[in-house]
Amino acid sequence: QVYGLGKPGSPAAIAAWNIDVAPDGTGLPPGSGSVAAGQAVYAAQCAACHGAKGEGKPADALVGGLGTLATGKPVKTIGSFWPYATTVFDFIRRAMPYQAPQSLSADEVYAATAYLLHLNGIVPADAVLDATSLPQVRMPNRDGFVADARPDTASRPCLQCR
Amino acid sequence: QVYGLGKPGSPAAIAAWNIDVAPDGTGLPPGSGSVAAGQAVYAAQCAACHGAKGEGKPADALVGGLGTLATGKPVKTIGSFWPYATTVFDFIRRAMPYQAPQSLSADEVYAATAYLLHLNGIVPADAVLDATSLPQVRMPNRDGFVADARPDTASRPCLQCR
Amino acid sequence: ASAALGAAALPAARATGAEPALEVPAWTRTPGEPVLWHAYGQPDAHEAHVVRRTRGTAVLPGAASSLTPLQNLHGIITPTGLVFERHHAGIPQIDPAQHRLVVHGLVQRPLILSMDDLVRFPAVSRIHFLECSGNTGVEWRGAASTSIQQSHGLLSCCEWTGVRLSTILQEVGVDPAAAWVLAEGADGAAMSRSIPIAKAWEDALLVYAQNGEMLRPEHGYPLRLFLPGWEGNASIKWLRRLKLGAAPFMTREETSKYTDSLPDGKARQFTFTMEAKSVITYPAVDHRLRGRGYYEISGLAWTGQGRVKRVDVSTDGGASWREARLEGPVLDRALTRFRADWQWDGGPAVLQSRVTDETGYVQPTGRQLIAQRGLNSLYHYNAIQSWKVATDGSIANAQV
Amino acid sequence: ASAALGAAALPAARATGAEPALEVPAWTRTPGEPVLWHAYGQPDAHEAHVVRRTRGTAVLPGAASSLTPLQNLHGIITPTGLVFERHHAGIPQIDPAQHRLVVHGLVQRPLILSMDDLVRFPAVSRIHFLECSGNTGVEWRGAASTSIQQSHGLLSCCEWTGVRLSTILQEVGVDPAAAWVLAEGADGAAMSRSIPIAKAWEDALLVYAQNGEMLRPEHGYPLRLFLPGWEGNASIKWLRRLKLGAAPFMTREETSKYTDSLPDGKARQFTFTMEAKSVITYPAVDHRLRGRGYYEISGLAWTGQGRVKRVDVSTDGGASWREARLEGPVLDRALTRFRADWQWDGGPAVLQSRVTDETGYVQPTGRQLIAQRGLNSLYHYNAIQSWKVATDGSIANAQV
Ligand code: HEC
Ligand code: HEC
Ligand SMILES: [Ca+2]
Ligand SMILES: [Ca+2]
Ligand SMILES: [Ca+2]
Ligand SMILES: [Ca+2]
Ligand SMILES: [Ca+2]
Ligand SMILES: [Ca+2]
Ligand SMILES: [Co+2]
Ligand SMILES: [Co+2]
Repeated sequence: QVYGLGKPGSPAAIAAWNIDVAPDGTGLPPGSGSVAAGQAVYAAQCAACHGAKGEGKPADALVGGLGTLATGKPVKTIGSFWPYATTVFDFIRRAMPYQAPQSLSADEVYAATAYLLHLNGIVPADAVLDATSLPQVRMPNRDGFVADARPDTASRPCLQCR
Repeated sequence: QVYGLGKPGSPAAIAAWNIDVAPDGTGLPPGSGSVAAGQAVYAAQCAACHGAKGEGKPADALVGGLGTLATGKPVKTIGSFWPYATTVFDFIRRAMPYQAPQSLSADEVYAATAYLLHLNGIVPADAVLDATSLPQVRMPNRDGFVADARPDTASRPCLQCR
Repeated sequence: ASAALGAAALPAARATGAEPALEVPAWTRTPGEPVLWHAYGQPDAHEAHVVRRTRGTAVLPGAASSLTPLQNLHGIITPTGLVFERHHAGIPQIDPAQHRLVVHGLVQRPLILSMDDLVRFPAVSRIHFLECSGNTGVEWRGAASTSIQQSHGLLSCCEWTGVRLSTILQEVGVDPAAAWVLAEGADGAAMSRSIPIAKAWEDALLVYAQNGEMLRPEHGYPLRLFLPGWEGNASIKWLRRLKLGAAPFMTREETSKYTDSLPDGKARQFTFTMEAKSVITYPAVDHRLRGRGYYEISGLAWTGQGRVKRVDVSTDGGASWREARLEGPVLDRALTRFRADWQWDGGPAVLQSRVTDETGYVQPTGRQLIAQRGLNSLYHYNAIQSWKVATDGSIANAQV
Repeated sequence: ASAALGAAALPAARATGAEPALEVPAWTRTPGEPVLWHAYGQPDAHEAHVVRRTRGTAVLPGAASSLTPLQNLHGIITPTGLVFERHHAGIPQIDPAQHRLVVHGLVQRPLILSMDDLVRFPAVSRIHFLECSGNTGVEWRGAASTSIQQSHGLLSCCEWTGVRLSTILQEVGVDPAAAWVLAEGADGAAMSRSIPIAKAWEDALLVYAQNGEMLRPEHGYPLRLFLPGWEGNASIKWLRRLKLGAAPFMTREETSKYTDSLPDGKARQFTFTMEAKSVITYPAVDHRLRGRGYYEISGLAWTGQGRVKRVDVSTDGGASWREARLEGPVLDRALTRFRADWQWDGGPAVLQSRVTDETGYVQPTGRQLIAQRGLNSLYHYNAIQSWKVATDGSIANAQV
């Protein structure tokens, strides 16, 4: 049954809210940003919460942790843990900087993403990211995720007690 | 099953709370009060809310209404409606005067009760009420109450509609 | 007659004229309020109209009632802050550490119980409605209310937790001569009612919690009696004493007050049961329809006799009826939410609901009630309610 | 082994030394507060300790959580003012008249719905628990919490009212290629999760009311997604957008954040279901027993897989078990209150509860969880909880 409520959601009408970016790059906007430009964005907008070099404090560390995931103290950052570079762009665009979400231009988000990927040793110092290059970045932990395997505990109530 | 919780409720321990009065007079305290004494109590403690002669405003009328119960505008007061004089004592003792409940002495409650019954033409001007005489007062509407006769509507859903 | 309510799927034409382009609102562009903004949460400021209200003003506002805004509520649980009030001498502010329950009279072991004692006994939780016997009484003499809050708002439904009264009766040991229980409050009215002992054994509860938390002051903190399916005034709040006796105590509340006058001048006494009743809460007199098309009729049904069995709705003033959907779980003496589809064609309509409970009792019309009880009963008016929809979408209270 | 819990009826000796003579307290000698003292009611001042609390202090208190005081609650309904919070960018204050829900992507008729539109669709009401996947996560590495509010307080249960997501999917017409739904909030985090479309069709709700009234700001006012039985973060609050796609959108919340690390360095992703869990809420670490004698053990059990089937309790640290009473109604993916009798002999005791759900799943021990998942999972810790009673009546959190 169709109730006939609501109004048509034309692409133009919803454009400002349609901000998600998929791993294949769908949703990435025009524009681009370099590591160098990102360094400036990061210093101005991000360093206060994530540390001068992304080391964290007060908010999450964004750099480091490679090789720690299988240890007793995994350090999970963009570099060590995130499977898709597109997610970095998506998250910064929707949620950062924390005190002014959705305030950065597309160029600034590309740039901040490039800088953070560079700090993590994933893209070179001269990298420039855009809608074509960003989805092609292969993240170290790309294959680090597995499906839910639960139930994984097989308890049976004590038969004596029943 | 008994859980063994709480403390014994000896008559002495609960006396101050054991204030109910039954139609047979059980629970009436020692003491007494005359219509004349009641007039003074009433004027000082009650008239402000129930009217100089019990005619009501702002609070309930306490006098009058005899013969109105079977009319379109029943006036229900102590005189016309209440089945037991003991209830008058009980209610005044537990709840009146409104701004200072349980503040009257037993003598004052007997007296106020006597005065209100007198205003309603139920006891004479020289009446004195106490634990013996009060339960013997027969109220005009003593037999005015019947049992719950519900369900008294016999609706059946429209058979056509089922 | 078979009704056509909603049977024809005639959707309203979807609004044409596209929505203006969405902008990112201010509340997305900045972080919001911190966690524990309110350590104990409050409704949003836009819901400030959803509050209890009185009917007129009382000279002595301690001896008065306030009503639940049914027009704004959903589901069956009433949020405790909106549960109606009825006091006879205001809301006492009781220190729970000093509060006591005395159980005495025709018992073997009279007891004084503290709140610490009471919460130690085995507990039960039950979802039940609570309704004042005066609810909808203003409608006896004709359509009077311009809000469902005013006509039906002495009604709420909560999860109640406490001790079975039967557990306490076993603790004190009941004398075989005991037939009635006097329940008395610690408020300024020392509000008191006599309860048949069968009810005390069957399902009466001594309640200390409501919707998960301790009772609120206006609902009897720290302890109240709760009598499932019975008129609210008998569920004595601020409960301080239970006395077992051989006969009813004939308090003012069960002689002068909560009795139902008949045309012959007699009055029915001890009319405890709340008979089956239902009302459409949307669309109701408080609402206005915005144009023809689909509406879901939604309402509440309940019965003091057990479970709701079915609800029928009519949109033509009772000429035809159609069975509504009952939202589960349908619980014993709890509100039951019903729903029915309706395509409003833009013409005049009269919306009604009629409940049948599991005893086979069918909600009566006002005419049937008046034929049996006349116009002086004050209490227990449980008639079918009519809401009259005009072509401009406005809705009036009506008796048809 | 058959347990002797409560089997021997050994009542505590009733306190001797009569209660001092009762006096008529001040609150009975004067009228109380007027009706509408609070038009929207508040808890009694003596219950001011019953509030939500945080775990430590957050540097940015908009990206934090607060916890429900389970140690003070009764029954299964959580009063909305005490329902736990979890925000990623604080609580937005949304104008409901301006709020919109966009539904688009792989659909035939992309739509923009206002709140006025949404409340017009047929509604349903359901009582369901809501639990954060991080609930009890602090206990992975040993007994850490000194309050059940801290260990288990990311848990609540309410009556939710709203529109079935399936109703809206029919309204927009779903492209057969659609397999996932992105849900996005209007908060400063534009919080977003991908949901398999099967869940959207099966039982997902677009909720606007909670425990009878409109949602509170901190719970998503005016609209949230609600996914029965699934981890709370996926039930996106302040819902502004649903986009249908062929693959998961791989947001930060389902990659960086709400994934469960294993010892080999891999992480489980899309671990939505909240497996069966139970906990004794009284007596718990927050309480102290006042002397030997009867106590009713009371707790909560729940499962994201359906209904609770049975709960067993132990007072000897799991050496022997005994079936608890389940308070009805036992509802699908709702909290279920269980109760069991216990005579405390004054000796040391270790209290535990263990739930079995209708799929046959049995709540595991912490050891079983760690054997499967190691110590880095953070989320989904649903182990049996132990409370260790000392001879002085004090109670400690313990892992045995
Ligand atoms: C005022 C403090 C603040 C500033 C400034 C800030 N952030 Fe953040 N950031 C946070 C907080 C708090 C979180 C965690 C939010 C949550 O709980 O969801 C976060 C999370 C993140 C994450 C996700 C980390 C993870 O491991 O999941 C990324 C990436 C990020 N920020 C990048 C940035 C960038 C890029 C900027 C600047 C453009 C920035 N942040 C500016 C506070 C800040
Ligand atoms: C400050 C106002 C006030 C004063 C003073 C007061 N009353 Fe009342 N009275 C009330 C109110 C209000 C009620 C109704 C209470 C309720 O709703 O239960 C009432 C009810 C009554 C009733 C029951 C009426 C009925 O029809 O059910 C009686 C009898 C009564 N009062 C007697 C007295 C007496 C005797 C005194 C003085 C000793 C007194 N009152 C002083 C306000 C007052
Ligand atoms: Ca991290
Ligand atoms: Ca009267
Ligand atoms: Ca509304
Ligand atoms: Ca129950
Ligand atoms: Ca307590
Ligand atoms: Ca339901
Ligand atoms: Co009645
Ligand atoms: Co998970």
